[in-house]
Amino acid sequence: MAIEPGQDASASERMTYRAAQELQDGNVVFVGIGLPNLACNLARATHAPGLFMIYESGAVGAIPERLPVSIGDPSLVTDSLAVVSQADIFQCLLQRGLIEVGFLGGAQVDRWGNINTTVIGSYANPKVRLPGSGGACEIAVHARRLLIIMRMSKRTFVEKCDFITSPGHRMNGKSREELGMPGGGPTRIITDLGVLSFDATGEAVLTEVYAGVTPAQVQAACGWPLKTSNALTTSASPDASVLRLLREKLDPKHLYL
Amino acid sequence: MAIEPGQDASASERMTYRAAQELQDGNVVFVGIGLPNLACNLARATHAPGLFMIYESGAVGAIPERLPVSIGDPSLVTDSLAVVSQADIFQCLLQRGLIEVGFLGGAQVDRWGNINTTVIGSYANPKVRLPGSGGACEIAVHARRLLIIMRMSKRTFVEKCDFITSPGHRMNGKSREELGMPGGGPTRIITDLGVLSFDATGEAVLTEVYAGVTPAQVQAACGWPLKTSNALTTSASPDASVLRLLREKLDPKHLYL
Amino acid sequence: MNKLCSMKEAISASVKNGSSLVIDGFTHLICFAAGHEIIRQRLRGLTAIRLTPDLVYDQLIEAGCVNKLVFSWAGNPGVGSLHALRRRSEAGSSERLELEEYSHFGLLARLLAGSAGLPFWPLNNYFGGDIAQANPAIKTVQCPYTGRELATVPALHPDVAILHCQRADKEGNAQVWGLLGSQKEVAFAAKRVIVVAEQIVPTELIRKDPNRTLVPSIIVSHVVHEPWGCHPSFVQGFYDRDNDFYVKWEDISRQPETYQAYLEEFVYGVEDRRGYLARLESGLLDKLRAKARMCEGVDYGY
Amino acid sequence: MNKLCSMKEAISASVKNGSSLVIDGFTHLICFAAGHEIIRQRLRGLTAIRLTPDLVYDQLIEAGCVNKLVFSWAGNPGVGSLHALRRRSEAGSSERLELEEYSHFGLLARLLAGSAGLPFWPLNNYFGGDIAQANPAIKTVQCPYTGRELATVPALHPDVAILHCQRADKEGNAQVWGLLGSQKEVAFAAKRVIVVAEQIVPTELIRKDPNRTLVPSIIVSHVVHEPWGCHPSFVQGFYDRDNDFYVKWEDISRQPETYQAYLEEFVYGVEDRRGYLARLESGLLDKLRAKARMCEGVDYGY
Repeated sequence: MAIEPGQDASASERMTYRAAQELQDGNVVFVGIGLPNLACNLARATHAPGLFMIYESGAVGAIPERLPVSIGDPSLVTDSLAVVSQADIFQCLLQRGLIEVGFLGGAQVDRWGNINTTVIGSYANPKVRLPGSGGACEIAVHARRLLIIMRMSKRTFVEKCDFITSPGHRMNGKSREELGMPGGGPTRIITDLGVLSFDATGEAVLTEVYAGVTPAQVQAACGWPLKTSNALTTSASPDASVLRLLREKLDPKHLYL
Repeated sequence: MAIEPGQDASASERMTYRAAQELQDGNVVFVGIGLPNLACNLARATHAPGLFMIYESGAVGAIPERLPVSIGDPSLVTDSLAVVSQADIFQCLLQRGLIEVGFLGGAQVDRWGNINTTVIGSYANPKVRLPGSGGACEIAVHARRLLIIMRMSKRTFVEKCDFITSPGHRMNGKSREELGMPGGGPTRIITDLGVLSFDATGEAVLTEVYAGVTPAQVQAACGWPLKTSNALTTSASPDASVLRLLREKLDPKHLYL
Repeated sequence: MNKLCSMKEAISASVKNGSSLVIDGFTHLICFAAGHEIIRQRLRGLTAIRLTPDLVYDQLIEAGCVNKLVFSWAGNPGVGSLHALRRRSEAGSSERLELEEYSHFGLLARLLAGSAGLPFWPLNNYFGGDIAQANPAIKTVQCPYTGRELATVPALHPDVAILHCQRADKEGNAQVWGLLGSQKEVAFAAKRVIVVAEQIVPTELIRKDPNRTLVPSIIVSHVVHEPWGCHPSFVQGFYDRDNDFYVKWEDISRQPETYQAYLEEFVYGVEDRRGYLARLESGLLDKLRAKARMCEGVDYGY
Repeated sequence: MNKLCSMKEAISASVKNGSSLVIDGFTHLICFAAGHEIIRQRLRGLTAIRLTPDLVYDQLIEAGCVNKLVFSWAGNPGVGSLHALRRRSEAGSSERLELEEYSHFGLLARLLAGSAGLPFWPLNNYFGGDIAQANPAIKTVQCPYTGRELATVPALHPDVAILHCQRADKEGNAQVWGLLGSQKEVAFAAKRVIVVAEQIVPTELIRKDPNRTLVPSIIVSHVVHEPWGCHPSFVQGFYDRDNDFYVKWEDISRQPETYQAYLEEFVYGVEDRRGYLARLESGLLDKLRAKARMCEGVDYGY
């Protein structure tokens, strides 16, 4: 499959590439399955070979040979630096403050970076029952910085989450600081249209769009009046070599791309 | 070394033998070093082959090939069923209530079975600084029954402990029940002169003496007016085969006997 | 004491109508064999507890065994939903399943408290979000040193825990490697423990590497030898996860009819695990069997 | 990142006058080499923390390095007393050592809290006895579910932890077997970790058996290769405890003169661990070297 330079990047590929740019060499990352895992592998294969990957299943310093299909994939165990109990993962690594970067997605996100993965509709009588928190709540509480990866639509970027599973910067009017929360909270929402950052009040601000995307298109996919940065930039897009790496080596079966 | 039947048993041998009688096959025992360890080995070699020995160092189901000189001896690790962290020992085994029998000694004991292994004299300005609790306090709190092994003298069996390291049945006027303590407390004090049990109020009562020992001799070695049972019996003494086992096999270097 | 018995015996002796139950495992070591036997024994009114109720818990729900689920993430990992669970927990469902919901850390903390013999466990969590609002069991305590409020959860003591391991002896000393999940915490928290093993080995082998022992025999009541007992889940060093099955499950479980047909064929329609394995597509087990990656032994000498 | 350096470098970069410090180990894996280097560097005002301060802590006290001891059992296990400690803690001693005293479970709980990132740890202990009376750091908290009062201890975060292990790679991924003591808790509780290893091995060997890794490199700042670094303590699979030395120590340490002479000869009088080993009676190390008792490897394949 020949790839033209800079052409052809799908939304997932752009999101994966952009997420990888947020990772620095040596960062200790709490990795989720899907695009976050791909972004980490891409970072490791390019600018951050020393990225240290931890999975909530207990794998520490994992270097999976195949693309794991779940966070409990056996390939995460074989050849990892350590495998520990989940009690150690949540207490000694996450609650102790050792996780520098967390990754989350969700069914809904609001302007404060609050995420819902629990229910659509009321909790007592839900329209859709979603999987629930898993480790997301504590990742959102404790990671020093949190990256959110989600495709944008009015259905997912909402004025108010039906349920706050994972807290962002401001919950029911209270800031992280007021609540005494240890982690730094979300720093980016990486979407298929562009990237949102957070201002000093903790509100999401559109700071980047992908080439060819207008702020109006982004607003049209967002359920609240979206703040837009005066210094809006164009998100870096993957070049041909990165696309080749992603498609041929990192996700050859197109599980997530 | 020829041994005459029933002859020649030293005080340590008598205490070890008598302590072993308190152990039933299959009991889960928290073992200390010295006579308790010997008593457990004797029980395993005679009537309680399935005695399950746990050491505060982390060895679970140990079957030491040599007489361990400390509770952290490497012979306790090799061939034990499990080796766990001390956190697991104190939380999952002791605090969870899985230890049926604990063993303790000390520098002082009082009529309620309170034990002092901390200081002689005042805590702030001690005449003798002793090692301290180690795990003794929590063993006394949590073991379902506690065996105390100590030689008797007015110096060691005292009206009031200088410091209560390990609580017995009644501390500063309060019972275990009033304090909400989980374990059963001391059931026997096995001494070189006889055996003390505990009455319903939690007070020590002389219930057994070794052959040839009179209650008056026991009282003379005790710092408080000692209750004596109406049904005083004679403690069983080791026979020749037991003495041979102890001297030739279980403690051939006479480390503790 | 030799505690070896069949899965049928272990389940009928341990699990009663109304029992609370954990079949543990985090992706790894999920004992489907135990779940299927519970379905066959038509047990009812169970409280099913696990951080990650997955396919086998969904099957227990579909089969009508479960009244209440205590959990923190319910899905088909990497694939989709648990459809029996959804059918019984969304608006309009007739027989609603009772849900008691935590995050992973919260439910794990309940097991930690249970395993440690404490009545509660503190955790620095649940600020601002809705999980603690939706679950009245989550309370707070004030740190006596810093004055800070911390979340708490109450100790959990399941009636029965079923733990799959790579190997155990007949007394129930169980060794596990690879992902450990919350197996140790579940074992010590529970009132009764069934150990299921891929291999039954002599006690001498257990004693050769005591640091690998996760569960000591003193807390185990039954030992079951059940090779391939986790399929379609996996056992490190024995067989891989059957990912194709997890993917196919989405279609099987979406409709009650195909779901029930599956249960008829693979659960009710067989006697035991051997019967289940015999119905799998031929060659599948060979395909899933692990390619060896032995580590070296270590020296316990002195 | 390659963190290998000499003990001299690791200590001088990590331990300052006034530091709080753990040289961990429960009988097993006590790094005497580190203690001796601290004495040679004439560090002062240390707070020395360990459940079981033993001979090397007593030597630190005798050498004047320690102002405060945080502990739960202070003795020469199976033999007798720690005489420097006694001389500085009994009535009439001129320079009194500050003591902060717990039971094992209490001090361990301080490390558990530290390692778990919690400000305190609850434990069901200290009813009725005098330990909590003598130590104002032990407080209580009320269980939000049962109303029961439980004891608490505050989190402990030592400035430096020194952990000896059987093997580590150059980045500090450390593997331990045999008695584990409180090494994991100490490592995660501390602000800075020095790993000392009998063997430095390739990272590939660590990765072959990831369940053996007790300390991950991300929390390690220095790695020291120090064979026989624990003598007279022991390292399972490498060398036995030198019990004769522990027995002889009673006489050496009872009098300040013989104690100081020992320190002159074996600590101040040598450059490093190699110098110490060279002064041991010839043939001793061979006598202590472990007789092999290898366990079998396990399969991490999938």
